[in-house]
Amino acid sequence: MNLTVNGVEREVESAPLTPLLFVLRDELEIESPKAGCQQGGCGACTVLVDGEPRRSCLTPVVTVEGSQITTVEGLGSAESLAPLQEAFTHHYAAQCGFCTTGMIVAAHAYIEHGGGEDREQIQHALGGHVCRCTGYVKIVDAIAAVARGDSFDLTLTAPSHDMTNVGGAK
Amino acid sequence: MATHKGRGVSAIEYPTGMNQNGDPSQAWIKIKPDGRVDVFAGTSDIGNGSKTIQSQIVAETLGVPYDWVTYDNSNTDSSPVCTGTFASRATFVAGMAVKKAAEKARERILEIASKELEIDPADLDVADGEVFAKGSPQKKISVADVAAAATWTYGELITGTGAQLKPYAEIVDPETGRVDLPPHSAISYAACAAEVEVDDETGQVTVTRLVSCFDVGRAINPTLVEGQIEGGAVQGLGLGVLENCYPYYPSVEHRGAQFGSYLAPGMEDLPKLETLIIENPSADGPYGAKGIGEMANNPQPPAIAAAVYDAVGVWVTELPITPERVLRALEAKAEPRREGKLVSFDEELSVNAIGGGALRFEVSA
Amino acid sequence: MKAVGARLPRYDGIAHVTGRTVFVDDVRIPGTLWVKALRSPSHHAKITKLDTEPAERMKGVHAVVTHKDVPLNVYGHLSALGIPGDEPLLAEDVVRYKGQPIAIVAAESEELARAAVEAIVLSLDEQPALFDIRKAFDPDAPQVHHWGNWYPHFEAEMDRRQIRKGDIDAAFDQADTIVQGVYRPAAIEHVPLETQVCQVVPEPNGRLTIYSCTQALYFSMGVVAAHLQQPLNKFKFVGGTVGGGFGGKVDTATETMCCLLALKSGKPVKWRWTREEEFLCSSTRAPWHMEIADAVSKDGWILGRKMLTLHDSGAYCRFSPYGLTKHSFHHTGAYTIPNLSFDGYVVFTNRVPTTAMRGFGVTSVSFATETHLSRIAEVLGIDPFELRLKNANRIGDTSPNGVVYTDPSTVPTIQAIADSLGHELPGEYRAMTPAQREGQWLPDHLVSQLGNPEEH
Amino acid sequence: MTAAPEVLLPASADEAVSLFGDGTSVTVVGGGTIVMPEITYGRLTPTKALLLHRAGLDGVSRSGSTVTVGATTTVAALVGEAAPLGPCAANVADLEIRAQGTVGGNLCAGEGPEAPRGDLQGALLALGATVRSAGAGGITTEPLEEFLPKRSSRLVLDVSFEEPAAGAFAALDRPHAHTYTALAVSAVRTKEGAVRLAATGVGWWGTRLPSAEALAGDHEAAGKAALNDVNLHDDALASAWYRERTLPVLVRRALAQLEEAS
Repeated sequence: MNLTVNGVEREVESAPLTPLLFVLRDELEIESPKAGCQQGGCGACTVLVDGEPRRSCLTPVVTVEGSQITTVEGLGSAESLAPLQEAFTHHYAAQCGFCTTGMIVAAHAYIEHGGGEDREQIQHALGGHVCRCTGYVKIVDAIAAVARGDSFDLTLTAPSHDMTNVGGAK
Repeated sequence: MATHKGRGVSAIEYPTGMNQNGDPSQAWIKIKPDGRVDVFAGTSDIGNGSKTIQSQIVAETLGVPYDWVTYDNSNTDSSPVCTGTFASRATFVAGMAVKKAAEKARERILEIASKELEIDPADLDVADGEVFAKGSPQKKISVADVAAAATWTYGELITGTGAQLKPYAEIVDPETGRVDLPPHSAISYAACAAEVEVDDETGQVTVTRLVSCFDVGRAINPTLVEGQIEGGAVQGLGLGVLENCYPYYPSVEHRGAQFGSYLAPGMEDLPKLETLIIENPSADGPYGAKGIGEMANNPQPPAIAAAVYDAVGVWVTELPITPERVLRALEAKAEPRREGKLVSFDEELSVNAIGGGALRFEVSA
Repeated sequence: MKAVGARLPRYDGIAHVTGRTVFVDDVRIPGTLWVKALRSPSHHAKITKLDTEPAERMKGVHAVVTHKDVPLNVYGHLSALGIPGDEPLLAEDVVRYKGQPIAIVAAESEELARAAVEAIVLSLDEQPALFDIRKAFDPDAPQVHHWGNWYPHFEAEMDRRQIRKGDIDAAFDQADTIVQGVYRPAAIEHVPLETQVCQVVPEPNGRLTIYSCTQALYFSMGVVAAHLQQPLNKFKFVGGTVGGGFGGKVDTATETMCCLLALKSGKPVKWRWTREEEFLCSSTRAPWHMEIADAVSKDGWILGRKMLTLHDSGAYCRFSPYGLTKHSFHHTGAYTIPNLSFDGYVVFTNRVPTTAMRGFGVTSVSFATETHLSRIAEVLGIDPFELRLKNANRIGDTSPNGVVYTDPSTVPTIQAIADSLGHELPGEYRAMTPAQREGQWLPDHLVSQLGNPEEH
Repeated sequence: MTAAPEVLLPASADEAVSLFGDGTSVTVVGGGTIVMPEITYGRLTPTKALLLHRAGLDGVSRSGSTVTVGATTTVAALVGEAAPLGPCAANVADLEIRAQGTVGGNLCAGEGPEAPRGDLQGALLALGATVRSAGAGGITTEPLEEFLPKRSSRLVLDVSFEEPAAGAFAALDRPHAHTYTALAVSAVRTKEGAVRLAATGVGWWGTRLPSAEALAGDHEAAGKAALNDVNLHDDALASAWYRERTLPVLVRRALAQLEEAS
């Protein structure tokens, strides 16, 4: 089976019914989609399939054969942040960070589909994504800022040479 | 069908640090040859932002830019004791430990700068990565050069260690609960107003607005403080109207094991949140800070309960205030029992009537 | 520039938004075995048979661990605070809640580990279960804990937490009105987006590297070291980056068992709880039952408070005695009440043990006492802001256990909320500050409780 | 380790029907929203999985006033439809789940572990929909009421209904985007002027409310009568007591909406 993940064609060997989530995480070692519930209930595993947000835990990999899969790694990098990544940073929209990648991917689809800065529309579009830390306010702030086309001064940065993580820098 | 609006208020307090104290946190710092700073602490960042807060405290104390600080809490081999990230202690207690460590390192920086500048350390200050003479800031040396001198000239490693421990407050009289020492490190305060709409036919309570005011002592990072308060408010909303492990408590039947049936608040439940911060510094906290992470979900449930009463005239005193509980209360329309000077709201729940007489909770009217 | 008080960017912000933050589940260790637990299907039962051999015989199953493999199976997490241990790491002859771990397995895949759990033979003799804390004191209530149905080991071996202050009977005699109510907040889940997860690697030098989502690295290391009866240098806890905690990840729910399996199998192991395990088997915030009777004067002073609290601890005590004590210390809320009588019990039931959660011990009492205050305002016909300001704690007042308040902010926070709502306060309340009481704010009944703020 | 299931990937409706056969030991995967968690959690170990994403069973077509909805049409694709179907579809879960879950899955959704599933069943019952399905005995077409009890052994091909003169949908407020609806009522006025009512959340699948329909002119009476048509239950979302109080309210609200729309 072939998948195109973040623009790169990858051959995968996982069984056809394997959830896309585990193909990405365990076979391709793309770890930004998180196994938050494996019930389709939290949105931490959301990725883009041909530009549409999908719960990767509910998606048998065989059903997306030939599709373009995009994870947050495909939107931008630490060296070159996508506008939503800048906005989430600027607005402190991430606390523990576990829901963040799914949020950003879903927000990306919202913006790409012409979503505006109306808070209720944003809340409706991302209504299935659970965040337990932030109370959502700053997440909505960040998405609205991108919808408005705000630009962000990120010259003031935290040390980027070291990202303390479980097990050290990646 | 009618939708009724109501408003309620509450005011609360909460201790910072473990109750009765006795919970140490420690940190150590080393300075690299170019003045960059490595902080080692054992405080887990659970999203609360303790990596950021503690790095800010170190930057402030040492007088170096924030992005000079590298913070490592990744393992117990390199980091010293931290009792943990709970009890609102990551800023207050653990933050104090890194501050003390930074103060020690700062002393060493000034001592070495003193040798280089030939000025008494007491007459030196440090800011923005430079050590300078108080009153004549043109006499200066960068922290980078101080660190280089320590390494290459004096053969020294600039370090600092810090530990914070408030002694355990013993309960000296278990009959009265009296303690021999203050059992808290600091107390934080908050007040809250909730506005709700209640559908009197379905019992549905919609929280439309939560206004919170917190005394945070000192906001080390105001945006992170707001994040704690906003996150807490939405958890308070969950406590108030949504979440319940046992929908038929005390029965254990029908526990939800899915996000579809355990109602953690979602984005569409979000009321209008307004956050006010006041700063009444704590004498014991780093730069006056108190810890408010935990209490952030405490004031909403009682404010919501009062707002529901204001809206439809019934007190729902079991949480969460589910549509069913509102409807049951509306059906019962219970008036408190008045007898002499006693006004008793909740007879039927009282353990007076149960417990086989083992517990007595008597109120003389 | 100043670092304190500045809206500096999150230290981990860029890593979070680029997906580069490494959580425990993201650590890749080749050859890792999957862990699953055999959990009690019963709320309360005697274990009459436990045969793990069928699981051990399965190809690809590398270790099965029961209580017999644990050097110290019962260890009190708060033994340092004088709270003895009651909860076995793995059940011995009895299970006291549905979901209690009985045996754990490590196998080459998640599916195989699940099959191995199913292969274990377990026979139970069902026992009557107790779920209602209000019935725990009944003479005919089933006994659900070897200590009895409520925690008996407070200081001086008291079976309850008591607070006594002032002259409670006099306060109730003097009262114009006595307002009584009952408050019952629910158990809720922590719901961190990252479920409990742990990986343990047995190192060639005999140490164990433990990738842990604990909120408390050293605390959890102490717990593991105690169960394994090993010194701390045997362990390296790696973590510090946690996908949400809220109190539930202080429990150290996975680390010790993973260490035992790693030692027995000689291989790295990984245990990631499913969301269902997180919902059904992880500890919760406690349900509480709180009864309050307040003696109040008709002009809105709270003269005295009697309170009875039952704390639903679930099957074991975990941190509950600590939580109840904290609860008792704060049962006057942000107010000064000079005459107090508080009794609180930690009550055992056959539900999942309850534990610390955001606001531990106090969330409950804040709900109860604040809702009660709103009721008092209604009964007396007094503005709820004014009632609160009048009784607000002030510098020099004393707490339930006699500690002097030095910097209370109850007054300014309430005033700020009134302002933001456009709620007009009378001049005397607008002018109020937290300063030491005098004049109309120092009625006779508050004189004897005053302390000296300079001494603290 | 159990062997990986045999995966069947039909490229046409005919092929799907033939691969499904009489349905014995075939697990149908439409959008995956219901089946995949069951597999992940080890409660369902399919021997044969029939995946329909390439079977060409999706799409909404109209012929005169007859609307036909293919089995793998997503719930999202129905959001723009007239009431009750459109608002009912919009009320299902969240945006992403609606874009993945299918009509066929929603009709075949059985007893959920914690609450009833199949929110669309109510709207389609009110619309008097018929279901074309395959399985033992070949392809059959029957009213949805008759189909529901046998849904676990059939492969849905499509569902058809006549466009109503008016429709309405009333549900309990959903406090969270993931909950199944605790209770919802769909109402339809047919072109012939008849009123049809159905509910979800009042039993383990969608239920017609004939007693309420008979009294549709009197909203209050219809609401009360609806209780005669249902078997209420306690579940994780709501108690039977609460459903008993609110079913009449929702029937009344749906009928009022219907009156306005007519």
